[in-house]
Amino acid sequence: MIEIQNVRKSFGALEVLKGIDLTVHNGEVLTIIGGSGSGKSTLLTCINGLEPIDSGRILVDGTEVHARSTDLNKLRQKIGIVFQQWNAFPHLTVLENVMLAPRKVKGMSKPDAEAMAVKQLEHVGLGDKLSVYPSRLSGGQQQRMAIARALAMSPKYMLFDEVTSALDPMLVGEVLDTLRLLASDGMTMICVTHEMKFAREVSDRVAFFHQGVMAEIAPPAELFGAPKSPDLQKFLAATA
Amino acid sequence: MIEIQNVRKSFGALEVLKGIDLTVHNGEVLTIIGGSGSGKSTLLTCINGLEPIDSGRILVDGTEVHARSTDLNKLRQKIGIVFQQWNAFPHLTVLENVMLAPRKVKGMSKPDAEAMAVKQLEHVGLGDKLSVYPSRLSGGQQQRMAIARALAMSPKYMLFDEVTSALDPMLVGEVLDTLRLLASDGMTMICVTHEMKFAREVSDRVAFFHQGVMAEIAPPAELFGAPKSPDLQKFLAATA
Amino acid sequence: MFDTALSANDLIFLAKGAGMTIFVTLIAVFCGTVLGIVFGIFRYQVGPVIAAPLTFVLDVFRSIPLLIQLVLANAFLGMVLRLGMSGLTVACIVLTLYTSAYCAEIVRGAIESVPQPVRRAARSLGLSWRQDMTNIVLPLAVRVGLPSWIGLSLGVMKDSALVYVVQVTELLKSTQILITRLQEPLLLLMICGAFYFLISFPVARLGGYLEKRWTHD
Amino acid sequence: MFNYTFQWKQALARLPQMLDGAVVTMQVALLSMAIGIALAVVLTLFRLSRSRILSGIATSWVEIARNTPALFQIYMAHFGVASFGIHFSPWTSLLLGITFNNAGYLAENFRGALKAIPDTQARAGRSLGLSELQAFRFIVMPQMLRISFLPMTNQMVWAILMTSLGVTVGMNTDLYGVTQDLNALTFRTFELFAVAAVIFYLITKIIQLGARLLARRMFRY
Amino acid sequence: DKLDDIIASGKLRCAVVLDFPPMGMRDADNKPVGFDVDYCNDLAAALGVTAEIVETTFPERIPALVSGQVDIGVASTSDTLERAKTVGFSIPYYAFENAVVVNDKVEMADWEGMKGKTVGATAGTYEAIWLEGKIKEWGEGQFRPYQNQADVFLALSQGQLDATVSTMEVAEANVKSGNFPGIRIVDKAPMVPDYVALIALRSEHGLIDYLNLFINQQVRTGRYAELYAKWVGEGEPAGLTIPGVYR
Ligand SMILES: Nc1ncnc2c1ncn2[C@@H]1O[C@H](COP(=O)(O)OP(=O)(O)OP(=O)(O)O)[C@@H](O)[C@H]1O
Ligand SMILES: Nc1ncnc2c1ncn2[C@@H]1O[C@H](COP(=O)(O)OP(=O)(O)OP(=O)(O)O)[C@@H](O)[C@H]1O
Ligand SMILES: [Mg+2]
Ligand SMILES: [Mg+2]
Repeated sequence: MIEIQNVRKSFGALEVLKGIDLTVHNGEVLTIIGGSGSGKSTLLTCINGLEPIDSGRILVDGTEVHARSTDLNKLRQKIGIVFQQWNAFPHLTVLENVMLAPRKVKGMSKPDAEAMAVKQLEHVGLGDKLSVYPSRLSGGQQQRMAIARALAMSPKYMLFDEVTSALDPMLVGEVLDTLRLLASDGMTMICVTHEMKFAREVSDRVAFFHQGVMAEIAPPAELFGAPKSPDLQKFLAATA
Repeated sequence: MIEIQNVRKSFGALEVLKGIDLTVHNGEVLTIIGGSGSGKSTLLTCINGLEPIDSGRILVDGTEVHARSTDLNKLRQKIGIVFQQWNAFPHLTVLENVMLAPRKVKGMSKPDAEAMAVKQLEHVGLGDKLSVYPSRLSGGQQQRMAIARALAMSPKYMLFDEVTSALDPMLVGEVLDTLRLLASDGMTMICVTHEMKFAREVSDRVAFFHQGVMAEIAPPAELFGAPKSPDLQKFLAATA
Repeated sequence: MFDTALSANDLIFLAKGAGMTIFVTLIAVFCGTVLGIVFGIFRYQVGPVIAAPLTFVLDVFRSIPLLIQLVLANAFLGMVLRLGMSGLTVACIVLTLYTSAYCAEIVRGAIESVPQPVRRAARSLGLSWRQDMTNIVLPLAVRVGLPSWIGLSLGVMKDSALVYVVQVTELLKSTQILITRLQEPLLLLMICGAFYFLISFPVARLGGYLEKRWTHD
Repeated sequence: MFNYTFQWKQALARLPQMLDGAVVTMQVALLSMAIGIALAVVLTLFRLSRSRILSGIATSWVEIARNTPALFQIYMAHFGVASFGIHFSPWTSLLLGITFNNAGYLAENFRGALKAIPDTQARAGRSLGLSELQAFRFIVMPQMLRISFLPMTNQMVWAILMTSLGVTVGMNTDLYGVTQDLNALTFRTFELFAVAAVIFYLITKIIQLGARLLARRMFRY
Repeated sequence: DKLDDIIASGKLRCAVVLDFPPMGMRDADNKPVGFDVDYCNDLAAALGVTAEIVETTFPERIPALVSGQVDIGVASTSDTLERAKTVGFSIPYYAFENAVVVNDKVEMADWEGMKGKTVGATAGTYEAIWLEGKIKEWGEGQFRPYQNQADVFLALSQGQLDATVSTMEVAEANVKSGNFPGIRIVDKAPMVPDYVALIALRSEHGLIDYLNLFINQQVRTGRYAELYAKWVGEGEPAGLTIPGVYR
C-alpha cells in the first residue's frame, strides 16, 4: 500500500505539490492525468525518494520514505519506475541493462541474473534483442526494455511517467500493450499518462492533477463521464 | 503547372522514386500521403531542384528543373517550400527571417522588404512577433513564420512537407488553418501530410505513395471512400 | 641537398631530448589526470559556492602563461622556500598542476553530460551513489571526456617545450643546442617538428576516431 | 624559512613599462584573432570544397597547427622562413606564428560547429533562392560563429598566453619581453614575474568578461 | 654556510652559458667545453669536489642561481650596480672587449654606422643593455634581444639583423668557425671593458671570499693565461685590475 499524506513540495518559490493526499491499494491501477507542470512527475519521484519533500509523509508498506532511518536503496527495489525518456543505459546491451541492478544491488549470481533478465525481456517481447545496444532499438523497444529492467528487481509497485509521450504514434501501442499485460497480472501501478483511451480502459481509479492539487479522483467511468470541476472539463475537451 | 514525368531517383543502392508521373495544375491543392520512407519528401526536394534526379523530367511552368541551363536560384523563387522542422533561422528575428530572401535574392530595398515581410507575417497571424527570435516561438508559430517567409518571395507554388508532424497536438490546428487560408486564396499547393482529416477537407486530389511508387491518385472522397489497393487500405486502417 | 654535419651522435642527443619530452609529459599527464579527476568530482559534488576557492586557483593556472608559471614556481620554490629542487622536479610539479586545472574542467563537463534521467533511472533501481558513479557515470563520462583528454595530453606534450626555462633539456631545447653548433636551422627544425607531429597526429586521429565512434551509440 | 627579501617597490616602479607591454600583448593577440578567424573561415570552406588541392592545403595547415608546439611554429615563422631569405620582424613573426596556430584550431572548431547545424538550415536557405555562398554567409556562418563562440574566447585567451613565446624570436615590447628585459637589468625575478602574472590574469579575465558581454549583445536568440 | 655545503655535498654546480664560444659551447659529442667550463672544473678541483655544469641561457642564469639550482654562476656576468642589489659578485675573472659585427650585405665602416639600423644582441647581457641604450639615444633604428647568442648570430647571418655587438672573443670565434656565413667584424664598440665576475648568492660572503681568492690564484699561477691561450688564442689576456682604485 502506498499512502501519501498531505505532501507539499516546492522548487524555490514555486510550490509544485500543494498538499496531496492519496492512497493506492495493493493490486490497484491508478492513473494520473493533468496538464503540463501540474506536478505529476514530481509526485512520482517523491514516492521513491528521488526528491525530498517539504512536509507531509509518504508511506510505502508502512515505511516512511523520507525518514532518516530509511534505507532508500533497499526501498527502491520495491518500487520500479519508468520515465518518459533517456531510460536506457546507452553503454550496456539490452541484457546488461536489465542484469545490472539484480547483480549490483541484489548481489545475484551472473547466471541467475541472466535467467531473470531473459525472462523479463521475453515477457515484454524483446527476447530477440538481448545483445543489441539500446541505440539500435526503437523508442518503443527502449521503453519496454526499461519496463523489463524495473521488473527484474521484482518490484511490488510500478510507477510509469508518461512512458509513451516521447514515442512515435506508431510505437505507442506496443508499450501500452505491455502495461495492459502488467495490469492484468495484478501489479500495483501508478501511471501518469496522456492517453485517455488507455486510462479509461485499464485504471481502477483516475486522478486529475491541476496546478499542484489533486482536483478530482474517481473511477474512470465517473471521471470521464461526469467531470465535476471546470478545469477537468476544459482539460478533457482540449485533449479529445 | 508542375509536370513530373517518369522521375526516378536512387540513394546509392536504394531506389526511392521508381518512376513517378504526376501533373499539378494551377490553382490545384494536391495532398500526398504514404508511409515513412515512401519517397514523399524526396519528391518535393526534387521539384525545387535541391536533389538531382536520375532520369525523367520535372517541368515547372515549362522550365526543366534539372536542365543544365536552368537558373535554379531564380526558379526557386517561384516555388516556396516548408519543411517538417528546423525551418527557422535561429539567429535572425522573425522579421529578419522573412526579409532575408527578398533582400538578398530579389535585391529589394530594406523598406520594401520590411513592408512585404510585415504583410505576410500579419497574414499568418504573427504581426505581433516581428522582433522576437524564433526560439521564443512555439513550434506552430515557427511553422507559420516559415510559411510567411516562403510567401514573401511571392511564389507561384507552395510545397509543404509534413509541416505539422513535429508539433504538439495542440499546435497543429493553427498551422492547418494557415494552410486552409492559403488554399482558399487559390495558391497551387502540394502538401505531404499525415493529417487525413485535413487532406480530405482541403485537397482537390490525394496521391498515395507506397515504396517509391505513386500507388493511387484520386479526389479525396473517392480515395478515402473507396481505396482500391490493399496497401492503401492497410495504411488507412493504421492511421485511423 | 641533404649533405649535413649531423652525426649519429647528434641524433642520439636529439633522441635524449625527445625522451625527456615524453618523460615530463607522461609524469604530468598521469599525476595531473589523477588530481584533475579528484578536483573535477569535488567541484561537481559540492556545488559552485563551496568549490569557489578551488575553482579560482585552477582558473589561475589556465590564465597565465605557462612560461611565467614555470619561472615563478622556480623562483618561489627555490628562492623563497629554498627547497633546492632540481629543474626537472619543478617542471613536473608545474606541468602536473597545469594539466590538472584543465583536466578538472573536462571531468566536470563529462559528468554533467550524463543525462540526469539516466542517473535517476540508476538510482531508482536501487543503485547507491558509488554504484551509480562506477557503473553508469564513469563509462558514459569517459566517452564524452576521453577525446578532450587526449587533446589535453597532446597539448601538455607540446607545452612541455617550455620547460627549457627551468634548465630541462627537452626536444626543442636539444634542437636549439644543435642549431647553435651546426647552424642548420631548417633541417633541425624540420626533424624536431616531425617528431612532435608523428607522436601527436596519430594520437589525435585516434581521439577523433573514438569521438566519432562513441557519439554514434 | 623565508630568507629572501621581497623588493616589491622595484617591481611596482616598473609597472608603467609593463602596462605598455600589456598593450602590445593585447594588440598582437587581438590582431592574430581577427586574421585567424577570417583565415579559419576560408580554411573551413577549403576543407568542404570538392577540390583535392584546396582541402589538402587546409587539412595540412590544420594538422600542423594542432600537432606541433606553438613555440615551434613561432620559431619557424622567424628562423625557419628566414632560411628562404624571407625576413620578418619579431613582431610580425610572433603575429604570424600565433595567427597560424589560431587559424588551425579555429578551423577545427568551425568544422565541429558546422556538424551541429542541421543541413535543413542550408536547404531552407537554398529553397528560398539563396545561392550556395549566400546560404553559407547569411545562414550557416552566423550560427557557426555562435556555436564556436566559447572555443573562440578560449582561443583568444590562448593567443594572449602565446605572446609570451615572442621572446624566442627577439620580441621585447610585449608584456613577457618587457618583464624579461627588466629582469636582466635588476634580477628581481620573482617580483617582476609575479606582477606580470597578475597582469596576464587580469587581461584574460577582462577578455572573458568582454566576450560574455559581446555574446549577450550579438547572440540575443 | 654554502661553502661548507658544497664541500659536504661533494658537488659544485655551475651555471654556464653554452652558446657563447669560446667561453662556453659544446663539442662534437655535445659535451660542454670552453673557458668557463674549465674554470668551473678548476674551482671544483680546488674545493676537492666534482663539478656539474648546468646549462642556462643568459636571461635564466640569475633565476637558476637564486632558485638554488646552481651554487655559482661561471657565466660571463657583468658586474653592474643594479644587479649587485640582488646577487653577490666576486672580483672580475675576465674582461671582454666588444666588437661590432655586421652582415656582409650591409655597408658599415665603424660602430656609428649602426645608427638607424636593425641591431640585436643576447637578452640580458651587458652589451644588449648598452646597445638598447644607444638605440634609444639615437632615436632611430631597431633593437632586438634574442634568447641566446646563437640566435643572434643566426639572425645576423640570415640578414634579419644588420649588426650586432658581441664580445670580441665570441665574434672572432664565430667568424672563424664558418658556421655563420656572411658576417664580418668592423669595429670595436666604444664601451668600458666589460668586466665579468663569478656570481653567488648575495649573502654568501664566505663563498664569495673564496671565489675572490681563487680568481687571484688563477692569475698568479698562470692558469688564467693558460686557459686564455687554450680557448681564445694568441696574445695577452685582458688585465683584471683598474688603475687608480681598490676593489
Ligand atoms: N528539479 C526541478 N527544479 C526546479 N523546478 C522543477 C524541477 N522539476 C520540476 N520543476 C517544476 O515543477 C513543476 C512541476 O513539474 P512536473 O514535472 O512535476 O510536472 P508534470 O505534471 O510532470 O508536467 P509534464 O506533463 O510536463 O511532465 C514545473 O513547473 C517544473 O518546471
Ligand atoms: N540524403 C539521403 N541519403 C540517403 N538516403 C536518403 C536520403 N534522403 C532520404 N533517404 C532515404 O530515402 C528513403 C525515402 O526518404 P523520404 O524522406 O523521401 O521518405 P518520406 O516518404 O518523406 O518519409 P517520412 O514520412 O518518414 O518523411 C528513405 O529510406 C530514406 O532513408
Ligand atoms: Mg512530467
Ligand atoms: Mg519525409
